Amino acid sequence: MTLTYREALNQALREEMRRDEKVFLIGEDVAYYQGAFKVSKGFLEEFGPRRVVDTPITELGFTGLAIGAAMAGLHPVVEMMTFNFAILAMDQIVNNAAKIRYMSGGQISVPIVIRGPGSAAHQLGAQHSQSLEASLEAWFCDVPGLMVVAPSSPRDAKGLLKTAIRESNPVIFIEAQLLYPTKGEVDEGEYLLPLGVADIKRAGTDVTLIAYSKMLSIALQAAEVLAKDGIQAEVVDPRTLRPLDLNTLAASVKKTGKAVIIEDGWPFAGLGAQIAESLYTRVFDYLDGPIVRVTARDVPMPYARNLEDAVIPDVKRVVAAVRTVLYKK
Amino acid sequence: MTLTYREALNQALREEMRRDEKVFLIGEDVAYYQGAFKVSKGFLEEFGPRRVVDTPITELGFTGLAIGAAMAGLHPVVEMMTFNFAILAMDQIVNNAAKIRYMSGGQISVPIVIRGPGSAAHQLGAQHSQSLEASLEAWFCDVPGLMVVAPSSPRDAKGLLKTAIRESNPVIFIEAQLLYPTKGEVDEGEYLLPLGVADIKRAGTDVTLIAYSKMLSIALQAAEVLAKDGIQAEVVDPRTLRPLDLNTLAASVKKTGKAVIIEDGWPFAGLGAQIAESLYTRVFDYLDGPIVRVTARDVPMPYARNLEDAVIPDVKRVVAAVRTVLYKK
Amino acid sequence: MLLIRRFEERSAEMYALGKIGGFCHLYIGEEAVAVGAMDALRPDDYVFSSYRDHGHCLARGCDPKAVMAELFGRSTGLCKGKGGSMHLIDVERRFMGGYAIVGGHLPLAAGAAFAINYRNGNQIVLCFFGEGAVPTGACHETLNLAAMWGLPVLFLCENNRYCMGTPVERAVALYADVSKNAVAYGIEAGCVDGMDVLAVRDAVDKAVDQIRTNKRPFFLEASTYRFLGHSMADPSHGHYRTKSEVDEAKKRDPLLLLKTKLLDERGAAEADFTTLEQEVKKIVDEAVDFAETSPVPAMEALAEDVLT
Amino acid sequence: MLLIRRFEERSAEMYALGKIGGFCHLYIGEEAVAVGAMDALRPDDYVFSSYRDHGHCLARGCDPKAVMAELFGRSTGLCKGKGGSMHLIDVERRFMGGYAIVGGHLPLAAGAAFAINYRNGNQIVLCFFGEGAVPTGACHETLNLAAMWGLPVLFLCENNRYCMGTPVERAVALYADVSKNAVAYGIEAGCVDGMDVLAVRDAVDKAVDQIRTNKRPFFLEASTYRFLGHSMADPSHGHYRTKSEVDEAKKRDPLLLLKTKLLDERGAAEADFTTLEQEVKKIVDEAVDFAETSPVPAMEALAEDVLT
Ligand SMILES: Cc1ncc(C[n+]2csc(CCOP(=O)(O)OP(=O)(O)O)c2C)c(N)n1
Ligand SMILES: Cc1ncc(C[n+]2csc(CCOP(=O)(O)OP(=O)(O)O)c2C)c(N)n1
Ligand SMILES: [Mg+2]
Ligand SMILES: [Mg+2]
Repeated sequence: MTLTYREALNQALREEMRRDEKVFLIGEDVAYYQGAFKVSKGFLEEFGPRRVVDTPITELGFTGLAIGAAMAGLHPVVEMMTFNFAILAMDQIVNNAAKIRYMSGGQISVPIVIRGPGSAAHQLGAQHSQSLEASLEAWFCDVPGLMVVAPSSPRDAKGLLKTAIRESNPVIFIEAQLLYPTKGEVDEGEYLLPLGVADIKRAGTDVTLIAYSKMLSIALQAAEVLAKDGIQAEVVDPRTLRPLDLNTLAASVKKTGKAVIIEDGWPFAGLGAQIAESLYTRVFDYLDGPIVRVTARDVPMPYARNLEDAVIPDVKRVVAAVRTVLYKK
Repeated sequence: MTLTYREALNQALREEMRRDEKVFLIGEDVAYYQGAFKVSKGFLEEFGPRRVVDTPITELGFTGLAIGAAMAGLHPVVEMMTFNFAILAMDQIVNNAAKIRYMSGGQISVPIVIRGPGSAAHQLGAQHSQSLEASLEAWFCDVPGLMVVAPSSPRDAKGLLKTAIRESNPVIFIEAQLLYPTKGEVDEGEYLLPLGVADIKRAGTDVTLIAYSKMLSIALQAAEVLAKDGIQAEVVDPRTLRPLDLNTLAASVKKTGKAVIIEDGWPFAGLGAQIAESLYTRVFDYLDGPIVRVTARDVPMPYARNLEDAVIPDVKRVVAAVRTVLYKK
Repeated sequence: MLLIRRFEERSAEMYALGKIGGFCHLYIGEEAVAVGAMDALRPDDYVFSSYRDHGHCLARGCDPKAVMAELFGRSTGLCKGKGGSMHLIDVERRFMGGYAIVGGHLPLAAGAAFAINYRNGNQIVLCFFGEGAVPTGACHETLNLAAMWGLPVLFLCENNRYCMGTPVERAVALYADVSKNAVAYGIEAGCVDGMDVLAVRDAVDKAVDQIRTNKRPFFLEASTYRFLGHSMADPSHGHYRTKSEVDEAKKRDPLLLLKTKLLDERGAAEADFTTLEQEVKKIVDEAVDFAETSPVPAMEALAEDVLT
Repeated sequence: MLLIRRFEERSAEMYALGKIGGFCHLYIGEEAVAVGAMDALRPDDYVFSSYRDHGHCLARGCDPKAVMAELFGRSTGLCKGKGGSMHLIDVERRFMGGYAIVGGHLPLAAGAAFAINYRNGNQIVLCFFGEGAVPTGACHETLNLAAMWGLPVLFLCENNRYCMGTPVERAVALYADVSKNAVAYGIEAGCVDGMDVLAVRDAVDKAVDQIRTNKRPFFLEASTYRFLGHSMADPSHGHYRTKSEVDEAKKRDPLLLLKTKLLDERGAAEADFTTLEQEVKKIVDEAVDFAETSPVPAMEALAEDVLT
């Protein structure tokens, strides 16, 4: 079955809301407007305003409210209109959602999914674009008590979101704005995909490309370009960023001896630094040379299209990085 | 002259407020109460309530207000009662302080210092302790447009704070709660220390220990223990975390071939990952084996003293890490 | 009230001995609010509190042994020693916890109320907070949601006139009537003498009835005063308030007020109080003994309870 | 007003042609607020705005050429092409910028006002925001500070009845009188017909005078309506409002109201409007030409302006 990423998310959420009365959706414009990106299309009609809840612009307030509802036994799915705005809710997410279970000595769980589009769209400027969203990934990944998921395909989006909603821990589920309209094959019928398991999206022997979310397609395109030169890249998608499936990543790098990590966040203290550091620690002796990271440029996002294009990793930069690790020039 | 870390900060701030009428201090309980940790002792008396401003508990509001005042040409010093609470002001710091200069094409600068104690104290529990404060370092370091400073001694505290206040860019200045009462030598008279320059706190040849803020003293103590075994550790304090003085760090590691990074933040996606990754990239061929990180344990901070002690890096763990990199067992 | 008072006096001693660590915010002087308010609740109602939570926790009926053990950081503590003074949690009694970020628990309380409505329940949520939380964005975002969605929350503002060292006059614009902040959302509000436990009980009784019937939040301001410093690290007076102000306030000690009333109007005798003191002392002694003799958490506990 | 209207109509065309990218929030229907308000300001007063900032920027007298070039992302733009539609900034005119995080610029505006008082100046700060910003914590924390500290800010709430797809009734508890939110801080508040440019001018004039004299903030709600979708990505009607509602509102088009008044009461002639249209068309044509022929930013610009 071919679905868009958007439809896959819509199905996952719909199936889970049908399955479990405790699941509800809350966020800005999720009900009448059907979501800023139409992920909740048809939900108000099917589930009514009790379970599809529009909020005012109060990310701290409604995220905290959803956490409280989860503490009282419901299973909220919070939509961040975009993950940029989650920065206003960081206190609730980090100090409450992530820590309450520990602080209470295991008495209270916080089964909640916080989802919405992250990563850059086009020309939205410094306060609405990439840098921060992609960096929030790293920030969330830093926090024990959270799980962080970032699917790159419709199939993963559906299977992972369903699993996330069945988790009894807080899950940050980061979608990619530019992927919503993209299509892909999705399994027939109901299926779940496990959190914490990476996926080899393309097998190869010469170099390992590690990428997730929107950057995965850049990695796959780069792999095609490289294949024409006889270079077989293995493309690994961690899918879950915390906990990271280091075993799968390390096995690939052990095999190829070379790795390139692609991310669209800021370079300094981005998630790629941790992925690289983990790999160095695990497979240092198998590495032919340093791992190379391809990241966004170290600037706030500029508006002008030509500058913006230069900020975000593209196929050319990935191919160049691969050539660097291959020839160590 | 011997001063405590607290007195050094008090002097720096006082000298700068005397020097420049545009500098003022704002935060919770900074005036009448003289600061939760008494850093602004005597300020209300000397400078009056116009320049020493108590605020209600509204970190987002008063930090944003200070940023606005900086945009209009003043030079605010914002005190976070502790850096835990800065999580509520992240939107203002990241989306406004850090980005306005870029968004405006260079028209507006935001000369502001945001300072206060970070890193763990004792038994403050999950919402008031370490994990987050130390991790906020990594989060701030991620953001282009910010500078991040974390002094480890009275001398550095004074010299760096004075420089930070003369910067025309936003500076995050992270003090260490447990260092306030510690004493050290401070230069006579007025002096400035440059941002972006690391400091070799102890020379050595066998292994490089990288540590800052409160962890520096742990590193120095570990170096003493190691010296008894004939192992000469070089202890490097980055002092400024963004921009990081990679040259000094790399030169040391090039010389020793071995590195241990000590930080009291959470391990996954902490700043140490970036420091390690930068070093691997820069001096891969000089490294005898993987860099080892000593970090806080990957849990929210527990209250019980014995558990808390197990969370934060101590001398024993640092010494053990050094033995690992030395013998590669 | 007496239990809370004596329990905390002993906690202060234990703190001085280094048996209790970290921040420790005592509730001494404010006991009437917790005791009066809790009396109006059913066992299935929810309670949320701030870091100044010992009194609320005990008034809700949590075991003083487990509370003291938590303060000692022992494995038998209410939260296995992981929460500490500021994060007392007892789910069985629907005591949903103390929280240390000022204002941060108000959205949580609204969320529990949301869950009640979602399930068509008729419980209510009692949410304690200091007047220092009133200016926070978290408070206002919550009040707006609670008002719009008809959430059954009693917002109980314990106005002890100081946010740490900052008097309410320099924290809240309309400080003379903090409850004005609720009126802007169309939330019904009232004020009560927080030193008079019976007055608190009556006011809360009425408010809770109204909430259960109308499914609307209510904002109650209780005027109170803390007799000690902000936390154990803080002297009771000094830079921000005078000794005479504190002494003046102590004349209206809630325990004294109640005692006088019981003696004068309800026919109680001095002897009754002696007996009560003895009973309470026994409970507190046992709590300290229990804490003292309980083991510290095992090292394996460190990594437990992060995820399910 | 006509310039803003025609400028934005042309912007919409340019957006359709792909010359302008990103989000683009048009102000069509709301022009009277910006124009009426700006008239009351001095050149040394400060202005802050949200992402819907084209109208405010032009009304403040910023060069239409530089504004259009910014929308095109050219190096000659107001912010060298780095800010874009949502972040128009012109420091020379003390137009301190459009901001894209709802509510996020209110504290900045208060900060500029703080700086004015700090220096003993008598400028004021005009801060525009939508009614969607009213429930945000940022708004309330700011109102409280502004009230307590006597900050000279005019909080000008442009209530166009929708926060994207959410009607104000589902965003603000006391939606019928949004300015109630200010009264809770003791801030004087008023309401004005935002479609009537002369009424806006009068109301703002009065408010600004009062602010300068009393050194107190003021909260003014202007009732208005946006004729188009929330942004270029959004249809003008559909899921959240009906075509007939929009058509009804258009009968009170601020340009129409003013024109009628000028024709009926001030002796203007149709011909005057024809001339005006021509003049405005010329300005807009020139702006588009200028933008079109300006270079895109050089690659070196990418890393510039991050730090000083
Ligand atoms: C967001 C936040 N900022 C600052 C603090 C530090 N702090 C702890 S208690 C307190 C004062 C709170 O006063 P109030 O709400 O009146 O409660 P009280 O202590 O009087 O019970 C402050 C500033 C905090 N815990 N959280
Ligand atoms: C904090 C935050 N949350 C969400 C958004 C997304 N968003 C952009 S505009 C908008 C609606 C704002 O409505 P209003 O304040 O009334 O202004 P209007 O668009 O009507 O001018 C929303 C939800 C945002 N920009 N910032
Ligand atoms: Mg108080
Ligand atoms: Mg609106």
